[in-house]
Amino acid sequence: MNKVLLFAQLKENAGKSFIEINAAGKTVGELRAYLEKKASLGSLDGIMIAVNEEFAKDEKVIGEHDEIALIPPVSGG
Amino acid sequence: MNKVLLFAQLKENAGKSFIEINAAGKTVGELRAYLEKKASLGSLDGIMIAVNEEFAKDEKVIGEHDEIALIPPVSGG
Amino acid sequence: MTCEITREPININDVFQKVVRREAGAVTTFIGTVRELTHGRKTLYLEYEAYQSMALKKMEQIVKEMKEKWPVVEVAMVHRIGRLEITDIAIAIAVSSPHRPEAYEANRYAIERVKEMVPIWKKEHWEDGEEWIGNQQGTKEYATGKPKEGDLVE
Amino acid sequence: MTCEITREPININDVFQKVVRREAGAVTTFIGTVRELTHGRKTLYLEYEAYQSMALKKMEQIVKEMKEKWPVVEVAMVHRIGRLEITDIAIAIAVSSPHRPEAYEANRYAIERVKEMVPIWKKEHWEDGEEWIGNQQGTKEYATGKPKEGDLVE
Repeated sequence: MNKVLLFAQLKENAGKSFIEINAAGKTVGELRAYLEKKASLGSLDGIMIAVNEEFAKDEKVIGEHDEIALIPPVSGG
Repeated sequence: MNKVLLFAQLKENAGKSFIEINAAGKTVGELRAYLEKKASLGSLDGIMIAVNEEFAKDEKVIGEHDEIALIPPVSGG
Repeated sequence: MTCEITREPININDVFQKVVRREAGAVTTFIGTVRELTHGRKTLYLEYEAYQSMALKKMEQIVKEMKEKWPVVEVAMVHRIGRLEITDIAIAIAVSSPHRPEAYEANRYAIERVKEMVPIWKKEHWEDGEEWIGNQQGTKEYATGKPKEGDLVE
Repeated sequence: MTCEITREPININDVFQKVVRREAGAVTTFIGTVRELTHGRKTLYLEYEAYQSMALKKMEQIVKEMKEKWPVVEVAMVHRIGRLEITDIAIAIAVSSPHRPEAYEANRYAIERVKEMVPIWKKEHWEDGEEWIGNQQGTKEYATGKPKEGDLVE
């Protein structure tokens, strides 16, 4: 299983700070499409996906215990 | 009489923080030439002259109670 | 520690002290404070949230980038999260350098990179509502609050 | 008071506090500290001397120039004189602004102008001697420690 961490508006929309899904073997792009269809988080347009605390490209393949995070455009500073 | 304030190396050379001369009616340029000849401060090359706390051009005419200062290249900050 | 995320008020003297050293003649700091008005709208207070482990990692990466570009600099950086009131300090970045040009340039670089790719978010609270800035509905911050191509791993 | 010359240690938090305000989202500070090595020579300590009344007047003039160029900024500036040890703060300049570009630009402008035309001098003390920097024998600082044509009155 993989933890998918949620922050900011996504966390509020979902009412929780993470969801768990089995994403191992999926690419980041496939995960994105899957989440948009199944996770009722709304559109993930403009949301970056981080794998193990690094921003990931769509082609990256997710491993078994990788920590996923959905990263809305940041607004720190 | 006019006070001519001295700072930094000029003050050390002269052994005092000001000299008094009658500079009224002289231009700043004339005062500079006069000081170089008579005041044994050494060359005033590169030394600015301030009149009443403003940097002055050589053409400026000095008034009776104007406060003069010899300003070496500054090195604050 | 060079980079820090805290829930406590930021003391700029502490951040400054971290970069002071005998070789340095110039220290610049950037201090981001909570502004009352943004695009004419009155903010009551802000909330900052971080993906803390990744945010720290990205802040450390920015420091590393700075030292590659300006090997003479030392850097300290702290971001506050939680509820912040108007004029509270959200971020402080201190950069020391033997001479001042590098201290200014590296400091500016740091804050631009923070705003680009450190996973921290703010929620503005107004009299008539609240919103996560840079959120998925798209805001002014939207275009810049995104990492660059080179920041992505395949 | 916006500009100050002091014989006491400079507290950067005090300087920062002078420019904090509800409209400001960005504060930059420049802090000049006493560096141990200059051109490979080891400084033991420095002495700063000022033509105090004129120096204050010139510092206020710089603030006025800054507000003409960047009407949104607030500025505080303090220069210490007397004997300073390595790492002591000689000058602190704080600039606040609604947004950060002006805070960086105006701050940089301020320190360049201070070094150009505020009548303050430093004497370096080394193990093997001492010298007024920017003095009439000519030094590296010589070319910049001079006011511009426009700063002169006829």
